[in-house]
Amino acid sequence: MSTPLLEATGIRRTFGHVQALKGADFRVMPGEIVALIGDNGAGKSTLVKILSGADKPDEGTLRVEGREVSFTSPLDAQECGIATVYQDLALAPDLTPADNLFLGRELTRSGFLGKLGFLDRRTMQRQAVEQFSKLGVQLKSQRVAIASLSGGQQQSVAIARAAMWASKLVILDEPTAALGVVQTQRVLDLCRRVRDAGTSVVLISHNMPQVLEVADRVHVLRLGQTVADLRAADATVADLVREMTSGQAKELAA
Amino acid sequence: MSTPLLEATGIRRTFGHVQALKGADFRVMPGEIVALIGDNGAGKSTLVKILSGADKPDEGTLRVEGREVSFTSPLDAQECGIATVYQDLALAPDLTPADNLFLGRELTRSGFLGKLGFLDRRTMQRQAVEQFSKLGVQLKSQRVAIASLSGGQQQSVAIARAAMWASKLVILDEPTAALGVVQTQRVLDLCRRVRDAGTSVVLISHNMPQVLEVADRVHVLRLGQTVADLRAADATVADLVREMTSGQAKELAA
Amino acid sequence: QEANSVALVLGSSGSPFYQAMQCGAQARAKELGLTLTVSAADQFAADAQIPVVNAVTASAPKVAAIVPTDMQALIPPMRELAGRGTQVITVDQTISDPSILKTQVLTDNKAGGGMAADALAALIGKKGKVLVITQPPGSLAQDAREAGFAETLKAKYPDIEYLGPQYQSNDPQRAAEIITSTLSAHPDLAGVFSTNDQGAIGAITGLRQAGAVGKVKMVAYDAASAEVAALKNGELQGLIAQSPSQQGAVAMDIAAKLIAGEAVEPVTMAEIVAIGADQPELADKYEYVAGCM
Amino acid sequence: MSNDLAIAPVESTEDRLLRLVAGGWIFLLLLALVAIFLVLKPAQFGSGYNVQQLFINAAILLVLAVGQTYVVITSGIDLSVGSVLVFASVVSAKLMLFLSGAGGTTYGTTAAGWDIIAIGTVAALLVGAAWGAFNGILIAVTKIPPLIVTLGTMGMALGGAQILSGGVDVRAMPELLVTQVGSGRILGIPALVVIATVTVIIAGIVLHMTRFGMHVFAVGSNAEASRRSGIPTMARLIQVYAISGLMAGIAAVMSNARFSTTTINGHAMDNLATISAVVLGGTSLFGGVGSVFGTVVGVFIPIILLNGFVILGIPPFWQTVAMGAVLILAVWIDQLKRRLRKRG
Amino acid sequence: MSNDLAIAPVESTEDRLLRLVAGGWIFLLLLALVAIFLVLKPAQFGSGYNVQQLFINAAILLVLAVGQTYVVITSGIDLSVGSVLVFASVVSAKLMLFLSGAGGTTYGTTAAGWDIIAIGTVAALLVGAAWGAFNGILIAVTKIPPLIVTLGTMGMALGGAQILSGGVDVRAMPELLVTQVGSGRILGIPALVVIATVTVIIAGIVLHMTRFGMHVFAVGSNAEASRRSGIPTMARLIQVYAISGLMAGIAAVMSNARFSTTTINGHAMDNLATISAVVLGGTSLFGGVGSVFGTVVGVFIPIILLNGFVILGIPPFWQTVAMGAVLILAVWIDQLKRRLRKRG
Ligand SMILES: Nc1ncnc2c1ncn2[C@@H]1O[C@H](COP(=O)(O)OP(=O)(O)OP(=O)(O)O)[C@@H](O)[C@H]1O
Ligand SMILES: Nc1ncnc2c1ncn2[C@@H]1O[C@H](COP(=O)(O)OP(=O)(O)OP(=O)(O)O)[C@@H](O)[C@H]1O
Ligand SMILES: [Mg+2]
Ligand SMILES: [Mg+2]
Repeated sequence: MSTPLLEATGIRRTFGHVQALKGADFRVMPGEIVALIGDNGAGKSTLVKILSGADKPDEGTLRVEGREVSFTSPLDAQECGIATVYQDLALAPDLTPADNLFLGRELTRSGFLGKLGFLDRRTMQRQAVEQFSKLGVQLKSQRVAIASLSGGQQQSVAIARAAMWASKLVILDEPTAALGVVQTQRVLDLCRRVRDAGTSVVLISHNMPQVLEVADRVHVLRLGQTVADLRAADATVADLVREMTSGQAKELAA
Repeated sequence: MSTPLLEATGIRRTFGHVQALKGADFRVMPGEIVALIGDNGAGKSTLVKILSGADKPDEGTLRVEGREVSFTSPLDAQECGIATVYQDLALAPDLTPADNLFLGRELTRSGFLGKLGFLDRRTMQRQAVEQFSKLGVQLKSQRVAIASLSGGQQQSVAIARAAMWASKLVILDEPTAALGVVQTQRVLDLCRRVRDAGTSVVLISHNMPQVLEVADRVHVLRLGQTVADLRAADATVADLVREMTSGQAKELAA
Repeated sequence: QEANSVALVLGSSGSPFYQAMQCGAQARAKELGLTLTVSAADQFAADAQIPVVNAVTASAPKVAAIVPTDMQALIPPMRELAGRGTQVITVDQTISDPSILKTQVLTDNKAGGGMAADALAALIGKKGKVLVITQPPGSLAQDAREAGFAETLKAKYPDIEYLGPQYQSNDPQRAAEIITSTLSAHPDLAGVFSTNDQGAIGAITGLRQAGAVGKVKMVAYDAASAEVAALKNGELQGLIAQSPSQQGAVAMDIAAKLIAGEAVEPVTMAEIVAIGADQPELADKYEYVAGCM
Repeated sequence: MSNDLAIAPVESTEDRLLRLVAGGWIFLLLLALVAIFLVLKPAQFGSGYNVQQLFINAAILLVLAVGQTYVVITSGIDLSVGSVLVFASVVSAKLMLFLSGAGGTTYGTTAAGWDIIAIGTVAALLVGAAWGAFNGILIAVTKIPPLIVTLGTMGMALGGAQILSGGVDVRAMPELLVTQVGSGRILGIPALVVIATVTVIIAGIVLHMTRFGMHVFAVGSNAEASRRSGIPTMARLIQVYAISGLMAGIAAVMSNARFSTTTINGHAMDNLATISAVVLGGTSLFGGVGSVFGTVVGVFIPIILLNGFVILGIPPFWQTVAMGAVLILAVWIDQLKRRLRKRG
Repeated sequence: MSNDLAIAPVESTEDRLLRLVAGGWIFLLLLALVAIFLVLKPAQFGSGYNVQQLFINAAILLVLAVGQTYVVITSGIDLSVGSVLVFASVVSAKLMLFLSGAGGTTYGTTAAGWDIIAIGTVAALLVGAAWGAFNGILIAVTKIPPLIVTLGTMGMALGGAQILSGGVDVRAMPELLVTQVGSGRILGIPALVVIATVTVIIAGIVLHMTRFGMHVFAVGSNAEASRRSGIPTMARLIQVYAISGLMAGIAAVMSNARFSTTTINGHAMDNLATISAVVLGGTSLFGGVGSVFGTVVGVFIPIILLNGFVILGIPPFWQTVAMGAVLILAVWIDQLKRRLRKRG
């Protein structure tokens, strides 16, 4: 077995009285799509933030390609080739879609002006239009603030952003939650395309058929702990639901 | 045919250069579940806000039980028995789940203190706990601010709120987008239960199988216009997708 | 601009002293047939006053009487004013380069501070602890009053222990806090000198609050209504008063002379009087009233 | 999980207390300050006299700051409180002087009875509330940022007071007002302190225990959500600013009684003083979070500091520096402790 | 739909201009004010002298307000600008006085050369930037609300200036500074105006055209999103407050040159004046939106108002009232027009 691209072991994270993660483990191999599933409040988003350097675990270790790392900021994760779509999107609502796409990685002009940090808005704008149309994102205007876009449009921008910058791993926290049918299909296609190009994908979703359709492996969290790690080909929706809720299955039936 | 519970005709709404709705029609009959579907940016949420009194149309008429109405505030819609879960949830992030549940409809104590507007926190808290457990909402603490709950938990609170207060019509704008499998099932059950009790439901969702599973009728918006109104029993997922995207089907295939 | 136009720029708007000066000037200007325009910035500070002086310069009056809020910062704008054909005089305060002025109506604030020291010393038997309540430093007149007070104490009253100044920015609330707190630290406080009216109002309140009225002797600058009433009620024992309305009137007399081309004295000293508790009629005479408003 | 709910279905009294004491750590800081001054200068700082003076000195600011608390919780700001106080005090004093006949037994006072004082008081409250409502209407209806609106009315109210008074403090106050309210006592407690305490308690109860108070928090937390929930957000905003104005009106009467004159030039710093007290007390400038109790603590901190500094004989310039430093330090400690508590 | 993208793939110059002129309607209001005063008093208001004075009077405030614009766009606020100006001017003046030998040819000046002036200038800039960075560090690292931090440093810097100067203004400035910078001209334009213009233009270009400027907007729009995008938000905040401090340092040198004395008791209102200029100019107090051009317009409105009022001979009290009213009115008109345009 090859070294995992990203591996997290024994991750704990507590907020006040709430233990969001109590020793969760997680692993992504190179070139695979891993689905991360679990009930609401299971700790998926918290884990994602830790994997992306946006939050720090109270305990536990992270390894990238076998090397132990400690992400002190999202920049560290970015430098390891990890890009993330957060569940709460993390966009700057007053900026345009193009500005958001390049946030933190703005293009500067060539030459002296570039050294001074002058933006190359023209190129950014052009690349943004390309990227959006590649993903089928439809924006009636490129120049409005993100805040005035529909929920699905905002989500599309966030996904376009992550797809553009990930070199090794894209993490998508419920990326299709607000998307239309066409856009959802495009995102799933994107996952496959990205995987086929050698970049791994972590996908969080509550849509089990979708999970089984696209994922290679399914990782289940329950109450902040890892409870299962299944090959998607071998699993059924019923299996997944049982793992996520086990112990609550009866309650569900009631 | 009986009078529609709520009927909207020729609704237009423009934001700057963007025409979100260009003469959309919509109708809910008493005791039915209507799904409202459409691509991202089709204008669904804008329509929902207009139906709930949270936004005013530039043109068009609204009728409740045959009477023409003009909602100048969400209160007007509430008084007609309409309660809504907005796509952006509309919760007060600093308040507790219970406070949010009763927002705008706080319970006051009996007697003189009640006249003075003193809150009956004890009863509100008790009823909140009941309502949450009815919906299977699991909150690790009742006393934290909503802002610290997970996306799904927040959505559950918003749904519990709408379910609690609707007497004639519940409008749910992508209510299950962030919900886990169990919770999603509960919301769909809730829709049916509510319908069976005589309250109509408008459900917005991008999940076509879900739509067909629960809805009696499906209403399709495209680019701000009503393009189809189908009986769910007669429709297939492919039909719905075609209606939503027609003209783009080829592009999708490409 | 009319041949008899006169501008008066006050130190700040909304202080009883300058209101009284404005009324005095307006009454005399009417008698003399002068067209008087009064303006002021909302604070007693050079950066606030200079734009006002600039605007007055733009309206080109024949004579401008100015209360400069800084002896140095106001020189360039006033030189500009003089250079554009307006005859410039200063009232109450002055600038360190009098060459551009036709005349100055001056108050010797330092001497006033000294008079306060003498008055207070007499009241407390030339011994004991005394405190000064004044504005934070940077305000010329107030600084001079405190300095005059301190120097006189040092020179003439070795048995008086000077506790130093405490500051309030035109805030009677703060002045009251300072008095009550000082009384906690020094229950044997003998006297207080306040360099302006807002400080005095607060200080009297503090003394009243502490039940120390009469026990702690108090002298205050200015003769605002509240101070005059307090003097008559025995809540403070001495006032150092000027006559702002008279200063305003004198300024108008000088302006009329300048317009008529008559000669004027280079310096007119405005009077300062010390008013004791036994001179209520004198207090009435000097009370800062703005009857014209 | 659902038994988690069962364990604590209803907020315990202890919890509610804890929530009320939102500025809990600031309170400890206040106690620490008191302890330090007590150790250094027990006789002077701890004397009954000194403690009483501290309360009297805090009274007027407390009333203003409580109104400001309401405003800040709605994520607003009221810069006009000091000017509205001045305006209301001028109107009230002028009216009482106009209605009064004979002079009082002391100079600068009138013999006006309680009837006239009542009229003057009502006038101050009405005028204050009217300015506040004017702020509120502009903010709620026209959506102009509160900072701009209240900066504007700050100038308008002060200018208005100067026009009404001619820039000269009103000559005479009712003697009864000065002696009975300004320096008087009720059951041995200074009347000003009684007024402030009652006002603060009522304001605290309304904010934390009534539906109106809940709406104030909701509007500050998410105005759009509140509107969609059927809360009349505009009315609430107008009411909140009217309350702040009303408080300024009450403070105006207290100020007239205390200083026995209007103090036209004396309230320029009231806005920053109250805002910093509110924030010191743990109320968020972003709205939605706050408590009256915290504000009370926030008012006392600078007053106790000044008192302690004067008693210790710290030079005035250093007082300014130290006051600024303590302000930052206080909020910092609060932040640290909160973060610790959150991490648990 | 996707051809929609094709139609306007790149922002046109016209659009960018429109976005830059965010405070567009306020600009029209400014023009209207100018027109009214010109009609009423053409000779006085429109004179070359007066126009020049307007610019000179605006110069110092412009520099301060531009720094404030950066701060407000990050959804912060800097109350300390005036005090930092005073502190920097005292440090600079003291240092130059210390280094100077003989007195100048006119009263109260020194014969210090350009070398000493350069040292004094650098000192002012460094000291200003240091105070700003201190603000920024406290705000970024300890997460204390900017209002509290800068309220604290406002007191600390002013107290510090008073301690350094002993409360006495430093009145001996280098003669060259006063004559060449304070009253001097470059190509016929007052030097102070040149300095302000250059500063404003550079600040505008940096804000609207560079990556740093983009980060400033991003941090103000959503700090957490910016952090997650890899923007060093803490560093940016520190830099922004340092820029505001630096601007106060530049303004300090200009102030020393102009007034030929430090002005310890002045500048108390600079913070509110700059904040209201920034907001008048269309910058949102909630951050993420704003422009330097708008701020420039916002600075001129009160200056032109005061000038016009004095020339018209409007009594001071009424000026205070009118200024407050115009402030509200200006923002209101802006809001109305924006809403119209949005509905458009
Ligand atoms: N900043 C925070 N402060 C306090 N509690 C938090 C915070 N973030 C998360 N939690 C708590 O941690 C738990 C896990 O949250 P998390 O968002 O990771 O769940 P999730 O699995 O992503 O759920 P969902 O499917 O609803 O998105 C929840 O109970 C939540 O309330
Ligand atoms: N406040 C607003 N200002 C400007 N444009 C808006 C505003 N609200 C909505 N729009 C625009 O109107 C169109 C319809 O938006 P709406 O939110 O109704 O779509 P939707 O059908 O709900 O999409 P989704 O499925 O993504 O939620 C979009 O193009 C959106 O950008
Ligand atoms: Mg999540
Ligand atoms: Mg929507």
